[in-house]
Amino acid sequence: MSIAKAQTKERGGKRAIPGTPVFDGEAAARGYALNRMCYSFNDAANRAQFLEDEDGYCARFELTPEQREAVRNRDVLAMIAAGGNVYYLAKLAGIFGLNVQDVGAQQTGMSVDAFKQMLLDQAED
Amino acid sequence: MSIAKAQTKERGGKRAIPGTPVFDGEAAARGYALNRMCYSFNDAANRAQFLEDEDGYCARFELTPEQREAVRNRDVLAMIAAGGNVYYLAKLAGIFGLNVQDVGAQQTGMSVDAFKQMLLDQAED
Amino acid sequence: MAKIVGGILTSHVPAIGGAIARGQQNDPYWKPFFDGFKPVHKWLAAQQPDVAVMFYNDHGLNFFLDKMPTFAVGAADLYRNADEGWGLPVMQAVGGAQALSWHIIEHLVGAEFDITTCQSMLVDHAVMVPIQLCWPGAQPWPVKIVPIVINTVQHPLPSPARCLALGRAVGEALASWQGAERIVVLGTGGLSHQLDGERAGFINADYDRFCLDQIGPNPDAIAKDSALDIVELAGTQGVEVINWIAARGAMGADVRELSRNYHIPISNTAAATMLFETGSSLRAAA
Amino acid sequence: MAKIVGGILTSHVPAIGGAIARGQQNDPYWKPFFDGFKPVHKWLAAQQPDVAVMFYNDHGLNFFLDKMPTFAVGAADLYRNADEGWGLPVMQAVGGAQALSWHIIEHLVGAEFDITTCQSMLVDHAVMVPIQLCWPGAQPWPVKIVPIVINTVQHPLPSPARCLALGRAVGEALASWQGAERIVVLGTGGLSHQLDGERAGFINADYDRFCLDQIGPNPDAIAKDSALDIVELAGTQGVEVINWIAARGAMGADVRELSRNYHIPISNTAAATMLFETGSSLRAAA
Ligand SMILES: [Fe+3]
Ligand SMILES: [Fe+3]
Repeated sequence: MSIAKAQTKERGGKRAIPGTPVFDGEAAARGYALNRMCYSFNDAANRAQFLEDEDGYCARFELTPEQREAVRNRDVLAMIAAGGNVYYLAKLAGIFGLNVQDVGAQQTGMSVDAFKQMLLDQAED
Repeated sequence: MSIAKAQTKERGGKRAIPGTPVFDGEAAARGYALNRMCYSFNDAANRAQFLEDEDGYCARFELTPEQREAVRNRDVLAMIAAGGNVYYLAKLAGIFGLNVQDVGAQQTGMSVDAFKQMLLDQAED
Repeated sequence: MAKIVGGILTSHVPAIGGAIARGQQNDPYWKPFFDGFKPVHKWLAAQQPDVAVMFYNDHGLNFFLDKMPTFAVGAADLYRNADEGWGLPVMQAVGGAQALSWHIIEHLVGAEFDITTCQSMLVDHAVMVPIQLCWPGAQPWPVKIVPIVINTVQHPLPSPARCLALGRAVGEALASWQGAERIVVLGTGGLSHQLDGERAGFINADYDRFCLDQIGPNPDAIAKDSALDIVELAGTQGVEVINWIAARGAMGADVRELSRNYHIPISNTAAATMLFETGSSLRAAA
Repeated sequence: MAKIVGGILTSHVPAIGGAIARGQQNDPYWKPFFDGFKPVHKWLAAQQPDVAVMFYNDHGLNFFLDKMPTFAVGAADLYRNADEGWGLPVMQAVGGAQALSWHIIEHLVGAEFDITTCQSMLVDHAVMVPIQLCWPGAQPWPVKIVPIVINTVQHPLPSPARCLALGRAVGEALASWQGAERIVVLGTGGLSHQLDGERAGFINADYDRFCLDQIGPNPDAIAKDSALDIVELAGTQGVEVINWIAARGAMGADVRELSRNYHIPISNTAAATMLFETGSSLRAAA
């Protein structure tokens, strides 16, 4: 195959792919509380409880201060830095009414319209 | 190794070991409700609820009539025939105050004392 | 004797489920994707499979990090769908081909695949969206399923080569199944997309074309890369193509491509659909 | 560099936990079993391991049939014990060697073992009884653990040969771990016993002697039998000896037996304890 792989760097012996979180054991250990809270949002009653009392809900799941701050700021990159995994975070984003384009726009620093246009611009035909 | 294996028979293409339940997929599919109920007995509150209202508790876990009958009769071989697995059934036996010698005695048709003596008699020295 | 009639590979983007719920199949945004299923519908109507063996990844509905299997195989007689937290309607449950599940499990463990068996399991959009795409409006669903779940969430992921080997072992199990079922193999997920990080929105049409061209005749060419290679080439969620690789393995050595569709974008994803006839059905037709 | 100091193989019968809770170690019924730990205590006091890698089977505390892994590896920093339903006191939680867990997981998945990773996990008597036996009265427990769980509940079980291969792969991971820990390998369960069916109470001292004689110098001799062979030879729960086989694999090629104890009966079980010095510690002493 002729596709050249993007430049990768080693970081602490681990392969790093720019702009691309790899949810490995280290991230998972850091993020467990946050991901566990997000997993609970499969249940509508839990989503309602979170919306009613965000502080209490986050405290119940023992979020770290870094995780709590990231959730308070609806800051997806900070959630990922705190060990969040996007498969679980997507359920939290849903509570805030954010879809994956909104989340993508936030992470790339684009407007949502610009992010959507960027996606459309990748069409081949 | 010089140990001769006990005689085995084929039953429906599957290996049968006399007097020895093999908890395979067929047994597991048959026994799911009973095993699920028994798994719930890790929780003391559930054990108490079962003791308070055995009928209601069994109904809640949707035991099959065969399983319900076996539980009603405290009949371990019948529970196994209904798909029960001893790792889970042991938790139910615990509720009835039966230990593994009691359960062994019942299945082998011995008195508990005779079963215990049989175990002791297998000592080597 | 059971017969593997063919295979279907498709994206499973949740937004597709939303579009179906809203009846937007012919909207300009959606039509290029949904049109890709026309040959699939025609082929399914002719082939009438009874069972779908589905390779996919769970997205945090049935599995959490407390018990995250590399490979899981369902062994239930019914699989319920459930609320995933972002508003997709909950679909009708789908029946399980339970005896076939146990046959596959026996074969896989015998072949040294260390699977997790799931006698009760919720199935998410990665199962329900492809079923809706294949059998739109059908109630009850016309197939029973054997769900086979591959970890794409928690690294280390299984290597693509291991996924291909898993699929091939499933194919061996299907070939030795004595039931009369007509079996279709499904692989769901991909193609290139990335939801997270500063590279969110990444799509790699060149790599996707490579996958579309190779998955039929030469899946080993895709499977030779590591999972992290594919993360880099296809995006963090584009690695879901390992579900396609496993499904391709289960189709057997010889396949013939009957249709393909590729469209950018559906939501954040390069969406694709492929339909294959398998060697055994080719022989039957010959 | 980490060092594998040795290995301990022991039965984990729940009743042992009850005897410890009641302080019956010197009762005539129990003394022949507990005395087998005297050399283990002396050796542990000299070796001072920091980490125990424990191979065992769960008895329906952490795993149910909805998600039953063939092999599971813990990756938590703390493992709680809990009520199992038959009256054993709940023991103090034991710390997890979390970074080592992930190192092992990376190695195992890379070596094509399809493990389930468990970032939260309850540990049952198969962990807590051996820990109490090895470190009686110690609070907090002087070791952190890496729990590795093998399915002995739901057939098909992994083949004994696969369990030995798993253990050997864990041994490779330990050999490449760059931490400074002193590591002891534990395998718990067995020997021959059967709780269920008309053959309940079955014990096979001949087969147990074979296992005790071969597990050190020639574990492949035990691992060549199928899991069903071992069910027949050792009883339905005697098949827990596959935990011993895996643990033996993790000890490395060369071991020297330091002590052994075998006693019939403890509860329904032929109870046994073995202590091994490993090749690396032999070399260090030479
Ligand atoms: Fe997906
Ligand atoms: Fe046990």
